[in-house]
Amino acid sequence: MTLNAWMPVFALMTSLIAAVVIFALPEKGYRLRTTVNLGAALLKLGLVAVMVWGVFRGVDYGLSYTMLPGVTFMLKADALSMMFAGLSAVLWLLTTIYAVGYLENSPNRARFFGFFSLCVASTMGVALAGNLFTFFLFYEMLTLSTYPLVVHRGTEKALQAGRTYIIYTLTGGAVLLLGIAWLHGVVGDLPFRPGGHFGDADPDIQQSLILIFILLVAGLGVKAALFPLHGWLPQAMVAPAPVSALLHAVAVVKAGAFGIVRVVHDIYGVEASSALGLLEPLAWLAAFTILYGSVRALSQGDLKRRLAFSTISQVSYIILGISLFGPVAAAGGLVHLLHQGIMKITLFFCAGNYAETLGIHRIEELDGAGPRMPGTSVAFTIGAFGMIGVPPLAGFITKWTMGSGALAVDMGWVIAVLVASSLLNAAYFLPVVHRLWFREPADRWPRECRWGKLETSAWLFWPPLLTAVMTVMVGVLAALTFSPLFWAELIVLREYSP
Amino acid sequence: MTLYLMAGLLFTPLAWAVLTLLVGFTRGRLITWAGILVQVLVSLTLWLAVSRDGGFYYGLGGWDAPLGIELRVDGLAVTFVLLTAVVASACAIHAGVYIDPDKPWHRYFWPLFWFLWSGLNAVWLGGDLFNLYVGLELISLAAVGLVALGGSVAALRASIRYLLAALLGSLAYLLGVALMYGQFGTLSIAGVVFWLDQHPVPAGSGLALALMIAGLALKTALFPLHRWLPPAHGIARSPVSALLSALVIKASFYIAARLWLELGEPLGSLAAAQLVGLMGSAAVVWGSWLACRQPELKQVVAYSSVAQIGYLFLLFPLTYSVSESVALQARQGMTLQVISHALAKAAMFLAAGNLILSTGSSRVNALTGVSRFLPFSLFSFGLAGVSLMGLPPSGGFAAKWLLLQASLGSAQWWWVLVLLAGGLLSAVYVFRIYRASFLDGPETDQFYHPPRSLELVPMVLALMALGLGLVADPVLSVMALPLEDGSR
Amino acid sequence: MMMGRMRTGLIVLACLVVTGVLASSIWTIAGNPAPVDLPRMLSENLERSGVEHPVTAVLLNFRSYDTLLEIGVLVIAGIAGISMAETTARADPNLRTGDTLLYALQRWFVPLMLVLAGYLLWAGADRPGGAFQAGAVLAAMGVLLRLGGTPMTFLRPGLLLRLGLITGFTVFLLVAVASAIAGEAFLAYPPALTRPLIVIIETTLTLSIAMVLLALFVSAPVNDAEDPDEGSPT
Amino acid sequence: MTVPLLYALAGTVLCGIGLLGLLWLSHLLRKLLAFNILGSGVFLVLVGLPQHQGGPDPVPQALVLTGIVVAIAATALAVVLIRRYYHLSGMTSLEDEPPARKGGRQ
Repeated sequence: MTLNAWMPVFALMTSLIAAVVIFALPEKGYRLRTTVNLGAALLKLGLVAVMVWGVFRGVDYGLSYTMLPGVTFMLKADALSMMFAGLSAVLWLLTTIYAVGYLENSPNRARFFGFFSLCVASTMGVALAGNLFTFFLFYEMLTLSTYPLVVHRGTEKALQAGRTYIIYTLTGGAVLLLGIAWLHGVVGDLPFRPGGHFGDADPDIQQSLILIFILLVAGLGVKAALFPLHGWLPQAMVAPAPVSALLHAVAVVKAGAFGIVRVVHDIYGVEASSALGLLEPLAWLAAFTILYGSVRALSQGDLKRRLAFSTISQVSYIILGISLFGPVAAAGGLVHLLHQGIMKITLFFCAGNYAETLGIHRIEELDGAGPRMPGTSVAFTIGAFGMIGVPPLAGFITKWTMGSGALAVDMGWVIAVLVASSLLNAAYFLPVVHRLWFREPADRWPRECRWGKLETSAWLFWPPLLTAVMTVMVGVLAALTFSPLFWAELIVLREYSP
Repeated sequence: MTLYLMAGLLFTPLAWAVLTLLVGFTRGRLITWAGILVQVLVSLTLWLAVSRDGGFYYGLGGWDAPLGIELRVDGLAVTFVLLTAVVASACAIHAGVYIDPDKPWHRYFWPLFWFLWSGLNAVWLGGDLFNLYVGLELISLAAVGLVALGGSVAALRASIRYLLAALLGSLAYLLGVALMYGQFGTLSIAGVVFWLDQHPVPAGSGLALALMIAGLALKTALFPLHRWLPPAHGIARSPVSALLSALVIKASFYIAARLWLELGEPLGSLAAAQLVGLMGSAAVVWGSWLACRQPELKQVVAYSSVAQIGYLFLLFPLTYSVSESVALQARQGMTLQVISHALAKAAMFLAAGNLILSTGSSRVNALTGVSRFLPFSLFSFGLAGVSLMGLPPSGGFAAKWLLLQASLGSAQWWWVLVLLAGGLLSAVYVFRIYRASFLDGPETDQFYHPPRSLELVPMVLALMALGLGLVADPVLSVMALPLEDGSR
Repeated sequence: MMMGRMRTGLIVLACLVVTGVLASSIWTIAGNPAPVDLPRMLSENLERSGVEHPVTAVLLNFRSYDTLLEIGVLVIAGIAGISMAETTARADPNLRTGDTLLYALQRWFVPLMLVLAGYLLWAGADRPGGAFQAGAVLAAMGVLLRLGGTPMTFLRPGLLLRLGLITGFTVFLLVAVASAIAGEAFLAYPPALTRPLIVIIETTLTLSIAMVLLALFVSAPVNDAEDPDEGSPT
Repeated sequence: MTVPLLYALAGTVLCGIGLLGLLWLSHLLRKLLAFNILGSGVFLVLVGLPQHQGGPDPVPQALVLTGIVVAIAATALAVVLIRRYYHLSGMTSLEDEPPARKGGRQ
C-alpha cells in the first residue's frame, strides 16, 4: 500500500473526521468548531489539488478490498472523479465560510455543521467511487446526511419537505439498488472504466442490459431531478440557504447527474449505450426537462423556488451533453457539471444574503436592492448572465460547446432546445436583474439587519463575490490548461479513445 | 484447551447465575462484570481457535453421539457465540446503570440474565435435538421471568401471553423430536443427516420437520404467530427488551434454520419453502405497517422486530432446490441479517430506553425537540435505524444485498420486491422517529440527561451494526468454515 | 355469535386435522424399524456408567447436561416465582387452620412421606425412581405441613431460601467443573467415584427440588409492590 | 399393533384435546391445564413410538422425565404469574383490557 493508494481515503477522511469532531464538540464551542471546519476544508482542497495534478500526469490513485463475497469496495481517482471532487472541495470551503456567517446566533449549529461535513464526505465518496457498488454506498449516505439539513429549521413545513425529499430519494435508491444488484448478478463486479464494458455485449443479455439501464437511470434521475422525478427539489427550498446552495450546486443533484455520466461512459460505454438505442430517448428526456424546468421557473414568485426550477433545467444540460453521441457535446455536458455548480451557488449565496440582510424572499420585494447591496447584486447579475449564456461567462462556454457538438453529430434539434432554453433563462432572470437595479426601492425592507461597515456580514459578503469572479474566469480563461473545459476535454479524450 | 473453552462457555454462565443469586443487585453487578470478562475472552478465544483450525464435534461427558450429547462447534456457531458475548455484555453493562438497584426484586435480574446466557450458548452449540429443547426452555423461562420482573399488570399480561406461546411452540418442537426419534432412533442431528445421506427418505418423516419448524416459528414470532411479541418486548425494561429482540428470538430461529439447512432438502418440499417465505414477506409488510402506527416508542421498535424477522425466513425458499452458489449467498445473507439485526436492535432498544428516561414518557410524540438536547442517544437510534433500513454501509445492507443476489440468481424475483419494499417501509417508521425529534418543540430544557455510560453502550452497538457491512467478507469467511471431521 | 361459532368450528377442525395427520404419521413411522439401536448401545455401556438402572444412567451420566439444564429451568422458575413474593415477614392468617382431621393426617402422612421420599431416592439406582420423584414427594409433604399452618419461615425470600434453591444445582455444577479441572471431559465422572458422586448429586438435588416446588407454593405472590412501567409518571 | 403404539396413538388424541383447549378456552388456568394435557400427549408419543425388538427403550423414558420436570417448572411459573395477575387485576383471561387498577379479591 503506497501513499498514493491512500490518497482518496485521506480526501474522504478529512470531512468525515471533521464531522465526528464537530459532533463531539459542545454546542457552545463556536470558535473551535469553525477552526476545525475551515481547517479540514483547506486540507481537503490541498489534497484534491495534489490529486488533480497527479491524475493529469497519469498517477494511479486507487484502493480496493473485498467487502462482500464477489463485491469490492473500490476508491479510484480518474479525471472525471477529480472534476467532481475538485468542485466539491472548492465549494465546500466557500459554503462553510458562508454558513458560519449565515447561522450566527441560531440554535443547533453543531448538528448542522456535523451533517454538513458528513454530506461533503459522501459527495467525495460519490466522486471517488471506483465501481457502482461503492458509488451506491456513498450515494445513500448522501441521502441520509442531507435529511437533517433539509429539516434543520424544525418547522412543520421543513419536515414536510424533508418527508417528500426522503420518499423520493429512498425510492430512487431502491430502484438504483435493484439495477445495480441485477447488473451484478448478470455480469459480476464491474469497475468504472473509460469506454465501458459492453462494447461487445453478449446478445443474450442485451434485453436485461436495457432494462437495467432504465432502472439505473430512473434511480439516479431522482437526485438529478429529471422530469418527472423532480418533485422533491422545489420543496426542499425551505432549508437554510447554505444547504440549498450545497444541495443544488454541489452535492445532491450533481451526484445524480454524475452517476448517469458514470453509467453511460464508464459502465456501458458510449458506443454500447448508443448501440442499444438507449441514448436517444435519454437525450429527449433531458431536452424536455430543460424546457420544462425553465417554463416552470417563469411563474415562481419565490426567489429560491425560481432558482430551484432553474436547477432542474440546468442539470439536464449535463445529461443532454453526454447523451449526444459525440466527444464535443460530451465535453460541453461535463464542463457544465462545474460551470453550473459555480454559477448556481453564486445565485443561492446571493438569495441567502437578500434574505438574511433585508428579509427578502420574494422577487417583487427585490425592487431597488441593487444600490443597497451592490456587491451581492453584482454577483447575482453575473451569475444570472452566466446562466443565460452571455459571452464570455461560464454558461456561454457550455452552450457553445454543446451546440457545436450537436451539429457535429447532426442533431440540429438540440440547437433549437439550447436557444429556447436561453431565451427562457433570460425571461426569468432578466426581470429579477431589472428589479434589482432599475426599480425604486419600497419605503422599508421587510426585515433589515445592520452588519457593520460592509453591506452585510463579511462571512456572507465574500463567498458570492468569489464565485462570481470564478464564473467570469472559467469563461474567459477556458482555453488555458487546467480550465474546466480543458479538463472536460481530457475526460472525453480518455472516454472516446480508450 | 478445548476442554476449558467449552467449560467456560457452558458453565461459567451457570456458575455466575448461582453467584449472583446469592448477593444483592449492586454486588451482583460487580460479579457480572467479572463474568462478562471471562465470557468475552472465552468466546473470542474459541472463535479464533475455530477460525484457525476449523470446527469440530465435541461429545459432552466423554460420550459421543448417539449415546451422549454432542456439541457442534463450527464457524456459524462460534460466530453466534461471539455475537451473544458482545450483545449480552452490552445489555448487562447498560442494565447495571439503568435498573434501579433499590427495588428488592431487581436482584433477580442477574441470575435470570446469566441463565439466559447459558441457554443461548447451549443452543448455538447444540447438536442434539432434545438438548436443544431443554436449552430453548431454559431461554424461554428466563426470558419470561425477566419480562415479568417488574410485576405490574401490563408486564404480567405480556409475560403470561409470552409464556403460553413459548410453551406451545416448545411442545410442537418436542412432538417433532418424538417423531424424529421414533423414525431414526437417534437424537443427534448429524446422525440423522448421515443416515439420510445413504438411505432413501422414509415415508412420514416430513411431519416431524414441519412440526419442529412450526413450533420454532411460533417462538420466533413469525407472522401470523407474532402477536405475543410486541407486548412482551415493549413492556420489558429496555435492557431486557434488547436481549429478547436481539438474541432470544434468534435462538429459536437458529435451530429452525439449522434444521432446514441440514434436513430441508430431503424432508422438505417446495410448497413448504415457498409458504414459509410468503409468511416471512407478510411479516415484513405487516410488521412495518403496524410499526408505523404505534404511538409508543418501544412498540415501534418491537413491531420492527416482527418485520425484520420476516427477512430471516426468506432463507427457506432461497435454499430449497437452488444452485450451490445461490444457497451459499442466502445462508450468508441470513447470517449477516441475524448479526446486524441483533446489534442494531439492541442498540435501538437501549437508546430508546435512554430517550424514555430523558423525556419521561414512552410516547413517540414526547420526542419533540429532543434532537436539540440529546443528540447522542438519538444518534445511536438513528445509526441503528440505518442498519434496519438496509442502507449502506451497514450490516443490514450487506445482508439485503446477498439476499437480493440469491433471489435474482434463483429467478425468484418476488422476493426482490419484498426486500426492496421492506427497506422502504422500514424507512417510514424510522423516519417517523427522526421527524418527531427534529420537530421544533417547546423552548424549555426539561430533559433529564442520562449518564454517559448509558449513552455510550448503544452507540458502540450501533457503530458495530453500521460497520459490519464493511468487514462482512472476513466475518463470512469464518462462518463458512467446514467441520474438520468429515467422517460423520 | 355467528363469528364465535365459526371460530369454534375452525379450531375444532384444525385440531382434528392435526390429530389425524399425526396419528397417520405415527402409524407409518411405527412400520419402519429405527435404524439406530440405542438401547443396545446403552446396555453395552451401562457398566461404565456406574448405575444399574438404565434410565438413571441416561439421566445422570450419558445425558447429564440435559439434567443439569433441566434443574436450571426449575431454579429459574423458582427465582421468577420468589421475585414476585413479598419480602417482609407476615403471619398468614388464612393458613391457620384448626381442622383436626388435617392434623391427624399430618401426623400420619409426614413421616410416611419422608420414608417414601428416602426410598424413592435410594431406589433410583436400580429401578424406577430418583431425585425428582423423591423431591416431589418431599414437596408434597411440605405443602401438607403448610396447609396445616406450619409457618416455615425459611421459605420467606431471603438468603436461606436462595441457598436452598440452588444447592442441588450447585453441587451438580461443581462436580462437572471439578471433573473438567481433573482433566476428564467435563460432566465425566472419574470411574472410581462415579457411584458416590451420583448419590451425592441425587441427594442434594432431591432437597433442592423439594425446596423449589415448595417455595413456589408458599411464596404466594400477593404483595402489591410493583414497578411502574417505563416512561409512566412515577 | 403393539401396546406401546397404542400409547402413542392415545398420545395423539391427548395432543388434539390439549391443542383444542389451548386455542379455544380463555380462562388462564384452563389454558394451563390444556397445556399440561398437550404435554402429556407429547410424552406418551415420545415413549410409545420408538419400536425395538429388545423391549422398552430407556432413553425416551429418561427424556420424558426431563420433559416432565421442565413442564412442571413452566406450569409452576405460570401459576405464580396468573395468580398475581388475578390478584392485581381481578381478571382470569387475557382477552379484554384490564380495568384501570386493582380489583381482585380482598
